[in-house]
Amino acid sequence: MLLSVKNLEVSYGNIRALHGIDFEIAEREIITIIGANGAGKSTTLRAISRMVEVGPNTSMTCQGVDLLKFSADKVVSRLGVSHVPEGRRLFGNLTVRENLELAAFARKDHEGVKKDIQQVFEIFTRLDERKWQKAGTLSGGEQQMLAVGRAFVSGRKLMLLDEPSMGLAPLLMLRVFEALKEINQQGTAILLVEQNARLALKFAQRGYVLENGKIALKGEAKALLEDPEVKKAYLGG
Amino acid sequence: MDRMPLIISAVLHLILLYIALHTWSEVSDYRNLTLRLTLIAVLLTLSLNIINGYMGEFSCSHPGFMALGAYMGSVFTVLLFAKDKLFGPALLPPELGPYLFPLGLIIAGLTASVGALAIAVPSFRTRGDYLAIISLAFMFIVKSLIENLEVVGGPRGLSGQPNWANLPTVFLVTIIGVWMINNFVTSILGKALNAVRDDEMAADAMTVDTRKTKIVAFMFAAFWAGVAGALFAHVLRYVNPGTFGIQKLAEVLAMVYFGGLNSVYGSIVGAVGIQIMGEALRPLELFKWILIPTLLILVMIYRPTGLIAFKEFNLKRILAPRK
Amino acid sequence: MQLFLQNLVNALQWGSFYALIALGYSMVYGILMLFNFAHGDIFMVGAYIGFGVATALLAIISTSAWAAAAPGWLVLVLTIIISMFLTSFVGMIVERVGYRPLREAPRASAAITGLMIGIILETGNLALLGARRIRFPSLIESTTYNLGGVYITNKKIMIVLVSLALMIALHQFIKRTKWGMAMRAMAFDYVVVPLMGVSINTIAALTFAIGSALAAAAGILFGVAYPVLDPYMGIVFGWKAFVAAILGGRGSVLGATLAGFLLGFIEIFVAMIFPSTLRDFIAYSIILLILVFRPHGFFGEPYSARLRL
Amino acid sequence: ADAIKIGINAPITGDIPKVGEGTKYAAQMWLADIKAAGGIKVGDKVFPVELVIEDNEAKAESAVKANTKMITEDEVLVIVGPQSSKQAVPAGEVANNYQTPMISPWSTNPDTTKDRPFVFRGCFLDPFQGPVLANFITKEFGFKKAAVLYDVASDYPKGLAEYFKQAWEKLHGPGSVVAFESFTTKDADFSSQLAKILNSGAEVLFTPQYYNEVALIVQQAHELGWNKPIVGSDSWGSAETVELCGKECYGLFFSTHYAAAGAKGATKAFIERYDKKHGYVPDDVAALTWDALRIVQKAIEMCGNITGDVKKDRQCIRDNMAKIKEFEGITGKMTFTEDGDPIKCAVVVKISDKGEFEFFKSVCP
Amino acid sequence: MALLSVKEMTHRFGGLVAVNSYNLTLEPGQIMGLIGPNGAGKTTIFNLITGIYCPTEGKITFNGQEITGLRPHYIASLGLGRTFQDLRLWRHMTVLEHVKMARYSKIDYGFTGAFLGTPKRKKQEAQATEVAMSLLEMLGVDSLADQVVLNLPYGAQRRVEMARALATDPKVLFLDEPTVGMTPEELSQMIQIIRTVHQKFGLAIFLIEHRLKFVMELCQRIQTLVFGQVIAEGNPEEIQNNPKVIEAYLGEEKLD
Ligand SMILES: Nc1ncnc2c1ncn2[C@@H]1O[C@H](COP(=O)(O)OP(=O)(O)OP(=O)(O)O)[C@@H](O)[C@H]1O
Ligand SMILES: Nc1ncnc2c1ncn2[C@@H]1O[C@H](COP(=O)(O)OP(=O)(O)OP(=O)(O)O)[C@@H](O)[C@H]1O
Ligand SMILES: CC(C)C[C@H](N)C(=O)O
Ligand SMILES: [Mg+2]
Ligand SMILES: [Mg+2]
Repeated sequence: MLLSVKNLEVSYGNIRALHGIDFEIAEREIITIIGANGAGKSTTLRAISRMVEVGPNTSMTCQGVDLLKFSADKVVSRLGVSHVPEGRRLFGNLTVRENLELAAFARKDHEGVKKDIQQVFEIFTRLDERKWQKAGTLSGGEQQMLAVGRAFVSGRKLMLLDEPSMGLAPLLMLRVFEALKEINQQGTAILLVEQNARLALKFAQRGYVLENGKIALKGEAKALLEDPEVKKAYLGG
Repeated sequence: MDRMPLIISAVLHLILLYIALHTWSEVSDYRNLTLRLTLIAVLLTLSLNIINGYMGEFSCSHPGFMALGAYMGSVFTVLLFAKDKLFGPALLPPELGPYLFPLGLIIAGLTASVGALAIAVPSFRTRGDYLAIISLAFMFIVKSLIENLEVVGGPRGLSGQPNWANLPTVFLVTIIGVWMINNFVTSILGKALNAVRDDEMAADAMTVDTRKTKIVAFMFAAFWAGVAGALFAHVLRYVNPGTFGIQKLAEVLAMVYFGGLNSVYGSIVGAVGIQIMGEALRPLELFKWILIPTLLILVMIYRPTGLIAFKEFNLKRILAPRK
Repeated sequence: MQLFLQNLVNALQWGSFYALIALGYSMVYGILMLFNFAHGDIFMVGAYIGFGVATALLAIISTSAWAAAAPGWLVLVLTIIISMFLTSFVGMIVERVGYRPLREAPRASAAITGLMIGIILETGNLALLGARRIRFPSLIESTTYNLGGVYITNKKIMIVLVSLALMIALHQFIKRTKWGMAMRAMAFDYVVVPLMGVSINTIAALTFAIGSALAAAAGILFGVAYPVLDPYMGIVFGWKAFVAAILGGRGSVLGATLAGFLLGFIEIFVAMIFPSTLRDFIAYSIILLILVFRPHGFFGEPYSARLRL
Repeated sequence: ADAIKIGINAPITGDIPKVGEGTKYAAQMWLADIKAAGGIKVGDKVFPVELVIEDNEAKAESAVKANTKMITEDEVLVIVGPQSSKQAVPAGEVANNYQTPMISPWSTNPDTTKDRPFVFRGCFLDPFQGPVLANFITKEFGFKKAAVLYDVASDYPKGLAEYFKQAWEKLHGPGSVVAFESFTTKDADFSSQLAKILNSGAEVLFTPQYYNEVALIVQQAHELGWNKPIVGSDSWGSAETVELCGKECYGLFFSTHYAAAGAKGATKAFIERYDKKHGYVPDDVAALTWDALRIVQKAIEMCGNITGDVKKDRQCIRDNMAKIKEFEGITGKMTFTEDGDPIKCAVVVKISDKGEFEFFKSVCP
Repeated sequence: MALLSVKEMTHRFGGLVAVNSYNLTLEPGQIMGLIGPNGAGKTTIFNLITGIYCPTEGKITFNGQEITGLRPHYIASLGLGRTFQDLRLWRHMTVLEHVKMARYSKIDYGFTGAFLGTPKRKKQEAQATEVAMSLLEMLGVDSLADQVVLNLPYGAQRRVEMARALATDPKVLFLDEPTVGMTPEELSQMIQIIRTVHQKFGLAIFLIEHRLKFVMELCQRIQTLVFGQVIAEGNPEEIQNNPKVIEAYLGEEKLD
């Protein structure tokens, strides 16, 4: 297993957001976690990338080592787990290129970095044209591409994606997902969190349904798409 | 509880409080002085909390407002009612003085309010850090202005204020101040400060007149700072411009943030706490100034918005019989 | 004309200090969004450390024969380098105890912490070294050149040059290196910085270290120009640097530099033209007016960061 | 018998801690003497003495608070301090209101004692010092045009600068003070003002500044090409002046309360004793504090009886203090005027080539 | 006469033309939709009409009165209520305080009332509370009245924002992506809510959305904006089949 999470618990102050969930991801796999607002999807991703503290009984292993031993920046630089946060969060004052270079901050293989950045520009040709533009002035879709590109450069084992479709026009959304497919084919496992459950389940191989901080359902993505409960609650009848 | 008894009960409690304070301060004039300065600090802290806590601006101008009030109040009383080196004999019979003293305080407050326009107007266009600098500049301007005004003694200061700021007066003014400020911050006009702080654009879109809100906040806060300044001048019976500088600023800021933002309680606790610590730790001499800051740092670390932040001052709840 | 030129020279030197201190201030302010009210006192500590280092170096020189040949400027350069290094640790300690625990807290709280750390540094100095003021050793012989009635000293030239060199070095560091890039990124949105594999703590500590090192350099240059040190010497500089850093616009090296020099120029020239009692009054009125008409400083973004509550 | 309590109001922290230190050390030396003698002998009883030292943080309001505390809480009989006029003027008001005798050793501003029967001082006044210096410069150098550089935000320099200007213009006509330049407390760069002064054609620069600023002013003046005399006032009278200023200050003159170098008799004994204990020559403030305490001691002794009734004892001490005639202090002979000011001679001191304060001449009223 | 009309409105940010010659007529009670790719200038149009920005060119009239360049709080008090794309709630205020705050312009107890607490103030505050509570009830969040919004789930926050906008007594309601981040279930609830308030208050509604299902179901007319320019305007049917719209915005495959 690439990543396996056991009994993940997270609290914000005295509000418990996740009540002990388990899941795992294999190499090169695409899985998705769907759920309503506030179900705890983003929290799950934040827990993996060590942006929030987890409860005492939680255990997470990544590529066989204890993930909890790493700090947030080391999860990226040592374990190759990258995270595309909710709302993109680009560095608007840096240029497109600088955003990508920063993502390679901890990497020592300069040749590799160069190659990866080049590849990002190949996947997202729009970004290539805008290399020297400040990221803050990109349109929403371009920003999402750059956010994905950044994660592509910073870590290639596993990519955590938090609602990449949010606020994107339908056309752009498709383009981003096509790129994600391509990245996956190059060997990166993907953990996708989405509001847009239909899209997510079409895209992923397996899925988990999160409800109020607990896993309510899990299974093959195709099966979930057909599941009447899921249909009713998340796919709009 | 219905209305009348609440007022009566409040008044009774205040009388009790006054009696307690009075008795305590009878022991020595030093206690009396400390008490009066503490009450003034409460007023000052609370008025700063209106801007820094309720409206969320980092204003550094309070010593300036205080100075305006202190000087205006002093000029009023000294010119009219006291024989003095600077202004010569009293213009009005000094017996009248104590009755007109409240008028003097109001004039002092209003002067500070007018001064506050110098910050309120720029605050339409800029916020946060830049406004902090504007307010800091204002403070330096006021200080330098007074230093250059020979009529009020320049850097040498102004003395000879009549001894009218006795404990009952200071107590009463502080109570009125706390009451009015509390009234204000619980009204919709006052809550608008919070709205402007948390999201100005949303406030605007929800019909809140943000400019009016800012002007009122600055002027109202400055008014009480001015009143506090005038009281301060009459308690010490001497003021000089040097008093209203960076040190004073650090002091009030510490009180506001120590006690707690956006909270009437907090300001009372902050002002009283720091004032008492300052006096009680006198024997430590130098080390007092290591201990108090350390304490404040700890408060900031463990309670970043201050000891009692975001707590509404609810008279009913305080006075209601506890079950 | 001659008076004007003389004052121009003076203003350059005076502005260098403001600019150099404002830079350190602006680093912390721009990147961590903190009002580091302790910065003025770090400048003071830097000057004292410089004093200690210089005294020690002079002692070494006086005892060993081979070192006695060391020229004054070498001692000065060594003093600056060693003190910058040492003071950067002071900055890192301040960050560690005073600011790191408050990273999630409202900015104003951190400002208060800074204020308090400043008081502790001042009082600590007083407690440690006693009430006497200290004379900074004169490391280089002062020579005065008379250029057509304008007096320039070698110290003045040196101070302006060293300051400019440090400013350019900082600018290059921030623009060209990946550390600088990380700092700029952090200035924009520090929450997601770890997701790039960059440790926030490292960058924050580095920021403080650089800021403090600059303050130390300023402290030593100050000691060379105005050789009287006292524990409260940093207060006024701290607040003026605060003014300059923000006037320059958030996180802008160029802005802070310009604003620092501007402040120096205003002070010197106002005193030249007007009665000098009115200096503060006029100088701050000018600043107030600048901000009224340019509400975001020189290079500030059109939004100003709110106090997070 | 109950101990006699004496309050000391001194700036232990704040801007001028050195002054606080000198005050404290002098007071402790005095106390040690008293202790050795078992106390102060009043009439036929010997009273132990207790010092209450309060820090005024070099702030006016703290000085007021400290005085109120010592008077009403500690019930001291008499207060020595505060030192600088900034604190002494407001604090004197408190002492006078509470009818507690107070003597400020060092405050030279007239307002400190004016119309305050309970307030005394141990030094001469600025209206005296200003003309002394003006006359001295005129006689000694024969100059006609003077420049003044002073801190406008601090009452002592500002007051003295003005008295000097008055006196100078009286001697040489209006406009003879060709530059009257100011700065603000904590400034370190005076180049702009000095450039103006250089340009004004002044023949001498008078600067009534504290010792730390003296060093900077003198050095910067020299760097700007000033090579004429610079004259100072009693605020220069600290060992630190030379320590901070170094060679730059050699050969300059200032007026003060006593000259340490070449002192004789009791003054010399005091200096040596202080130096031995604390490792430096005492500043004038320490000497004046010493004198003030001895005046207090004398007044207490003259009382003949300490009743334990604080009010009565205070009145008695005040009355006797006012009566003191020809008191032989280490800073000169003192007799108080109506206002409680001693008529004392000023000393003009030259900073020698060894950096010592050399007695140059003495000017008596 | 139209309730709200915008004529030839243009807005530039520096060199960028964010909105170009934009026209709009909105009749009372009409529900109008605005769609378009990210960055097309939709939010900017809202900000221009509600006075947050002042248009570079053009004229906006509401109820026969020209409102171009007036201050936003005044425009809002005339009857233009809105919500924000990125939920602009006041972090430290309770739900009830939010809604009461929107009654600001309806309050006239003045400073005497604010400082001294007159009976008039008591009465008006009580009225405001009453109005607020009834709105909260209508949106099903009355049980949260005393909670600070920061701690509420997202869906509840959206409702609070809606209640707040309604409390200004709007005649036109501007909704900027009201369903961002909602599940289909929540989405249908939101449709219900919008229908209810539309009927109950007889509001005109102008809304921005990316969720086509939502737009098509609610709106009577739709404008499509691309690069600050309206490329198509019509009823849902026409828009869905307009080739220009498909090319620039919808794409070939229709999702959702
Ligand atoms: N910083 C925070 N402080 C307090 N509570 C939080 C914080 N972040 C999230 N929560 C709470 O934790 C729960 C889970 O939130 P999370 O953001 O993980 O949900 P989500 O499934 O990603 O929702 P969305 O679809 O809105 O992104 C929610 O109840 C939320 O209110
Ligand atoms: N204050 C501003 N200053 C400069 N440019 C701005 C500003 N606000 C918006 N823009 C630019 O104007 C264009 C239109 O932005 P707007 O927010 O109106 O788009 P939108 O249609 O609402 O997009 P989305 O669907 O992503 O919300 C964008 O290119 C944006 O970058
Ligand atoms: C500077 C010192 C000599 C004190 C001065 N005499 C004063 O009155 O403040
Ligand atoms: Mg989420
Ligand atoms: Mg938008």
